[in-house]
Amino acid sequence: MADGEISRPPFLLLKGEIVMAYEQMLVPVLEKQALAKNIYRMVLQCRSIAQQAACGQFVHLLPVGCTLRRPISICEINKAAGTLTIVFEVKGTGTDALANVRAGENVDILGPLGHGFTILPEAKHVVVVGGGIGNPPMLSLAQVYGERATAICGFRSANIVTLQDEFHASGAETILCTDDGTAGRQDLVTEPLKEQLAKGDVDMVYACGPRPMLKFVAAAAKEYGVRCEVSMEERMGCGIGACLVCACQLEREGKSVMGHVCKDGPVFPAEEVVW
Amino acid sequence: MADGEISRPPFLLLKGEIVMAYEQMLVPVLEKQALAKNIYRMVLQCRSIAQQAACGQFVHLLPVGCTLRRPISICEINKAAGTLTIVFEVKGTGTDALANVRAGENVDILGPLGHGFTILPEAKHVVVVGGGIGNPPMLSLAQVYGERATAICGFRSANIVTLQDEFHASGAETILCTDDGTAGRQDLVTEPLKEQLAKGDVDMVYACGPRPMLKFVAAAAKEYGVRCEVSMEERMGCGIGACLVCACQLEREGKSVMGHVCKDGPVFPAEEVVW
Amino acid sequence: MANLAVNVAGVSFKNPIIPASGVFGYGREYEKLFPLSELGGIATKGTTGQPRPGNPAPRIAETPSGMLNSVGLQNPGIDAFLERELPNLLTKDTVILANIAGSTVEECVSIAEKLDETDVHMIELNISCPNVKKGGAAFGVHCESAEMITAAVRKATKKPLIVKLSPNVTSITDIAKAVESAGADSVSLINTLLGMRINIENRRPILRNNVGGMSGPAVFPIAVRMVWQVAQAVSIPVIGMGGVSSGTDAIEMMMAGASAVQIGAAIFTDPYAPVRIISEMNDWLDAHHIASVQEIIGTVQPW
Amino acid sequence: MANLAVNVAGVSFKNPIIPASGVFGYGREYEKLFPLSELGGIATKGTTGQPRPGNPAPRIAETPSGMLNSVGLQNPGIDAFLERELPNLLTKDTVILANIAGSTVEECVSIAEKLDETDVHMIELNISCPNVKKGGAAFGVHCESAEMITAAVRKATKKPLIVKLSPNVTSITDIAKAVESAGADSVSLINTLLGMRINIENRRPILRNNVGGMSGPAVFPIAVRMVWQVAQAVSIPVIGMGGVSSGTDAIEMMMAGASAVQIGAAIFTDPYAPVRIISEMNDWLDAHHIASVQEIIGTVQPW
Ligand SMILES: Cc1cc2nc3c(=O)[nH]c(=O)nc-3n(C[C@H](O)[C@H](O)[C@H](O)COP(=O)(O)OP(=O)(O)OC[C@H]3O[C@@H](n4cnc5c(N)ncnc54)[C@H](O)[C@@H]3O)c2cc1C
Ligand SMILES: Cc1cc2nc3c(=O)[nH]c(=O)nc-3n(C[C@H](O)[C@H](O)[C@H](O)COP(=O)(O)OP(=O)(O)OC[C@H]3O[C@@H](n4cnc5c(N)ncnc54)[C@H](O)[C@@H]3O)c2cc1C
Ligand SMILES: Cc1cc2nc3c(=O)[nH]c(=O)nc-3n(C[C@H](O)[C@H](O)[C@H](O)COP(=O)(O)O)c2cc1C
Ligand SMILES: Cc1cc2nc3c(=O)[nH]c(=O)nc-3n(C[C@H](O)[C@H](O)[C@H](O)COP(=O)(O)O)c2cc1C
Ligand code: FES
Ligand code: FES
Repeated sequence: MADGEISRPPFLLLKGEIVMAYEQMLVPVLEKQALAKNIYRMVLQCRSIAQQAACGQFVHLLPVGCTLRRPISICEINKAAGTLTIVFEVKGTGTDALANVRAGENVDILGPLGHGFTILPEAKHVVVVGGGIGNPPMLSLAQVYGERATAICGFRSANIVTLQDEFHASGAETILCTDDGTAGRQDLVTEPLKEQLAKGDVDMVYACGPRPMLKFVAAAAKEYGVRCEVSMEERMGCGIGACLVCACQLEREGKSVMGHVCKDGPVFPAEEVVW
Repeated sequence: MADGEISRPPFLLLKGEIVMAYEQMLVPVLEKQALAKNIYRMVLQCRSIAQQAACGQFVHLLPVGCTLRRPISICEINKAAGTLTIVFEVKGTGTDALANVRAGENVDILGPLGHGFTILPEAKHVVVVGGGIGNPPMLSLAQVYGERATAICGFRSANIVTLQDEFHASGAETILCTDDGTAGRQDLVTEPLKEQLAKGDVDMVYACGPRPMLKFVAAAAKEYGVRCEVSMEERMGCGIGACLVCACQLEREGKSVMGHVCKDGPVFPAEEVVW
Repeated sequence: MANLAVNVAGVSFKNPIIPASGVFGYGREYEKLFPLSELGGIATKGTTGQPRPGNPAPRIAETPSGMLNSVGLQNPGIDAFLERELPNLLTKDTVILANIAGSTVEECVSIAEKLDETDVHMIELNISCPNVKKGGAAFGVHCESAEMITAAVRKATKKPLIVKLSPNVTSITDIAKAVESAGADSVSLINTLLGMRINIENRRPILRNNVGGMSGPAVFPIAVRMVWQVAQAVSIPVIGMGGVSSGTDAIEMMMAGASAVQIGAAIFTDPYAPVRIISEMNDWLDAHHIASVQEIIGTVQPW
Repeated sequence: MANLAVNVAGVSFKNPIIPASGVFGYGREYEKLFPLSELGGIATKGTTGQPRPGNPAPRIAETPSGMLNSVGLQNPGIDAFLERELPNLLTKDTVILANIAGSTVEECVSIAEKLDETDVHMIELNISCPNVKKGGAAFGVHCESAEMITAAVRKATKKPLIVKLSPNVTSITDIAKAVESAGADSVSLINTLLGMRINIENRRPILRNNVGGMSGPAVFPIAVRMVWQVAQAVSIPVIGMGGVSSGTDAIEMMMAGASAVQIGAAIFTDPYAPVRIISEMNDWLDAHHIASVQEIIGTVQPW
């Protein structure tokens, strides 16, 4: 455990060894910045969680005053520094409380959670597609694949365009689109995606963003017969697969099954999702 | 309104003039110190509330995260500076939250409230008796009467003795008692009180402290035929007399009546209290 | 500026916000903070036939996002109310809802008869106070007694009659239908939920009355559910309350089916709560280009 | 170290803390955080005769100091439970309470018969889920149906039988007495209170099921009151739950009359809640020089 991290107190009665797949602890915020109006970036020092974290997983944060935790995707994983970066948008009371945490203060984290993206070590070309606040989790993928990745970053408008320097720094070819043309191409992400797919060399498409976008991305990948994984959202309770709150309808081997976003996901093969 | 104080926003619909007997606003904490373990002193900048405040009145503070306000007596009134001093002990969640407010931050205040002590401008000698956290409200009386006052300050033990410099500075003769003799006289406050009463020149006794102490003080004053006022406590809702939550049994002109600590009190003539 | 006016049982309110019975006294104390004419209406403290001293203190306890109270209907009695309070209230340019809290049918009827001769705008018959008992249970928890007392009071007055319902029941819609059939012009809900807290240090209930009524933000989801169910079950207007503490809460309550909204515990947290909520409702409606608050009543679309 | 052991209906628990049905699955996920043997017991997710997919999402909403859920009894069915989950749970050195949630008497009886042949320690019959309906109302809201289903399940098993009660009733003591007379060995309460939240932007209920069960700290005072009332009304032991989130909450629940305490929503806020609460209870007892937690059960002194 690194300096400043507070793992659970050794409960009086706690005996025996546990192999932890995830942990809950209080960890310090090393950096906090506003990237755009209502969009914040935070670097958390959490060595053991960072050690275990994989692209596409999420952390479950408890904002002060809330009963329920808030799931936030991991944006960057720095195993050497023992840090995770997250980027979130203020939507309601919980994310607002998180945005009020200052650098140096602690946040209550449970993670890493969920089933992340499948990394193909041999892949020659992958496309990562982010829409709005769905862009941050794509960054860790871009960082894994570097020049082998094409990152398509879609936003509504220039004022919420974020993380472009980081995407460029990852080495990925980065294509910026906005709905209103105020930055980059005026296009939906599916246009540049189809251009990439048309090249015929794409091994995998990864996507995170609004559900309608994911649906179009999945359809495009299917059209070109390319494997596709999407990151889904659902309201959560436990975040670890026990309470069955985060249900989502899946189709597996022709059968309809009830999956759970926190454990079976948040990343699903696009063909399993019932749109 | 002084700098830093935030009175209520001018509600869109609010028209017409109101003569305020009390106000609710956000006011800055100018100073905060721990006087003893779990006992804090705070100076609040609240010009208009200080202007109207009188000895024995209280303010109703809303700690962050609480549904109900917490009544705290006024300890010092500085009309020139536009400040009020309060001293409080951490007892539960609300006072704990108050204790976490830092100098420079705001607190939500409603005040000044209640019916304070009767000041006798012509009095030659008054005795003010405080027990434990009942001492702070006695300070403002000592400051009004100066050398005409004898202040009897009772505490359980030396480690919670507070405000002695301030009592001395007020000019009042100050007698310190502790239950265990670790500071001042080892005596209950009623011993020095009886000594003072025996002098025959006391015009009024004022007291604030635990109920059993108040009862003995009232009995002693009665024995010597001296007028006595006591400050009572009860759990509160509105704090202004509307909700009837803070009921206390009183006897007025031989009849039993239901009084309310927030409006009829917190200061009552000792003979009205049904012990 | 959206149009905030609503109409409940033929009575016009300038806006839907009404401080709830019991938290606002007769308005004198809050009038020192804001003009009572800002309010849609005022529900007065529950009135009994004779003066009542209420329960012994402590009468209040804090709970997570809420509170318990056991005031127990302390009030000066109907005659003092009519003489000392009502005339003053009627000058305030706001709708006055006189809340009746008798413990027998005769007592309620006699109070209603006296109110009928005044200029009070509406009567709110409280059949739900956890402390008003008749044969071991409040009138409001059984359909028969709820119907019976409503019918009796209905006969005693021509004033618009609101019946205030208890949430401590298996089916609040059954009770609502019973009082509707007995002639109520409106129902208001919810009164408080019965709760208890214990001081574990002295092993005594915090409230001297052992149990008390829970209200405040904690109960809001229960209130929204009950208002939604009742609004679908009856055709008389519903006045919603229970945990409303912001303009968006009030909007939510109205979308669930409330024609007006009462504010209780929130006023302890913020003495300006009623006027703040009116202002916040107006802001929300303006931001959403909704011309009149009436347009949102009962508009929730169930899945 | 205080003695934390309790006994409920003849079953010994090493401590009184039991994760509540529905929040803990079958323990597999929390076992990655702490050993299940730390717990007094585990109440398993409600089991039905056949696998059930549950309600559509969203199934959860936050409320002030609480939450609503509408999971709707998603579970793999009794046969999968017996085959895949129970054997593993029985190796964990903690008391297993198998929660039954059938929607007909026959279904409950058949599940109980199957459980009777296993080594499960106790059966908790849930007659209170707001989603399990029989002729329009849950079994648990009427004395007759509560008594009838309890008696039927009683005949089907020799296992200690706990009946889990609904708070959405006029008189929970009447229901408790009915199930006691029908042979229940214990009652557990409270299940969730029916509530609703609306997204005012799209005018839709937040839960896809429109309404859901409220739990968490907000309901704690209601749960304490009901546990206190029921503990006085019946002579079988009471298992208390509803909003317990700290060691002192658990102590308060036990002083109100609970012999053991279940933990629901608190585990979402803090996944270590059950073990933290055990530890906090121990600290409180030690600080108060109380040798055994059994000494505090039902010790509240009403005024
Ligand atoms: C796996 C996963 C990863 C996510 N990653 C990110 C991220 O990297 N950055 C980011 O900005 N947002 C992310 N989200 C969405 C984020 O969780 C919600 O915006 C947030 O929970 C809203 O909380 P709030 O208190 O601000 O809003 P409120 O509306 O006040 O929240 C009320 C309740 O609803 C839940 N809720 C509301 N919206 C969502 C939602 N879209 N998804 C899940 N729960 C919701 C909250 O968690 C809370 O329980 C992610 C969601 C999931 C499921
Ligand atoms: C008129 C008046 C003046 C007071 N002046 C002071 C003062 O100058 N300094 C000081 O330290 N304390 C003072 N008190 C007591 C102070 O109000 C309580 O200690 C405080 O409210 C406890 O709040 P809590 O959240 O810490 O405790 P909790 O036990 O968590 O409070 C729970 C609820 O009980 C109420 N409550 C608990 N104890 C009391 C009490 N003794 N009196 C009233 N309400 C109570 C709280 O306000 C709250 O609503 C005064 C009380 C009154 C009535
Ligand atoms: C201190 C207090 C006193 C109350 N007295 C009465 C009363 O006399 N008559 C009545 O009908 N309701 C009374 N109530 C109930 C409220 O009018 C209201 O129904 C309830 O508090 C729910 O609303 P809230 O959650 O906004 O507080 C009282 C509530 C409180 C908090
Ligand atoms: C997500 C969730 C699922 C639940 N599922 C069940 C269930 O299957 N069977 C049952 O008897 N109770 C179920 N409950 C109710 C809890 O067991 C418990 O009675 C209730 O939540 C009150 O406790 P709490 O306030 O500590 O959450 C569920 C509760 C939650 C929050
Ligand atoms: S959030 Fe509990 S199972 Fe997914
Ligand atoms: S606290 Fe409301 S009347 Fe005193």
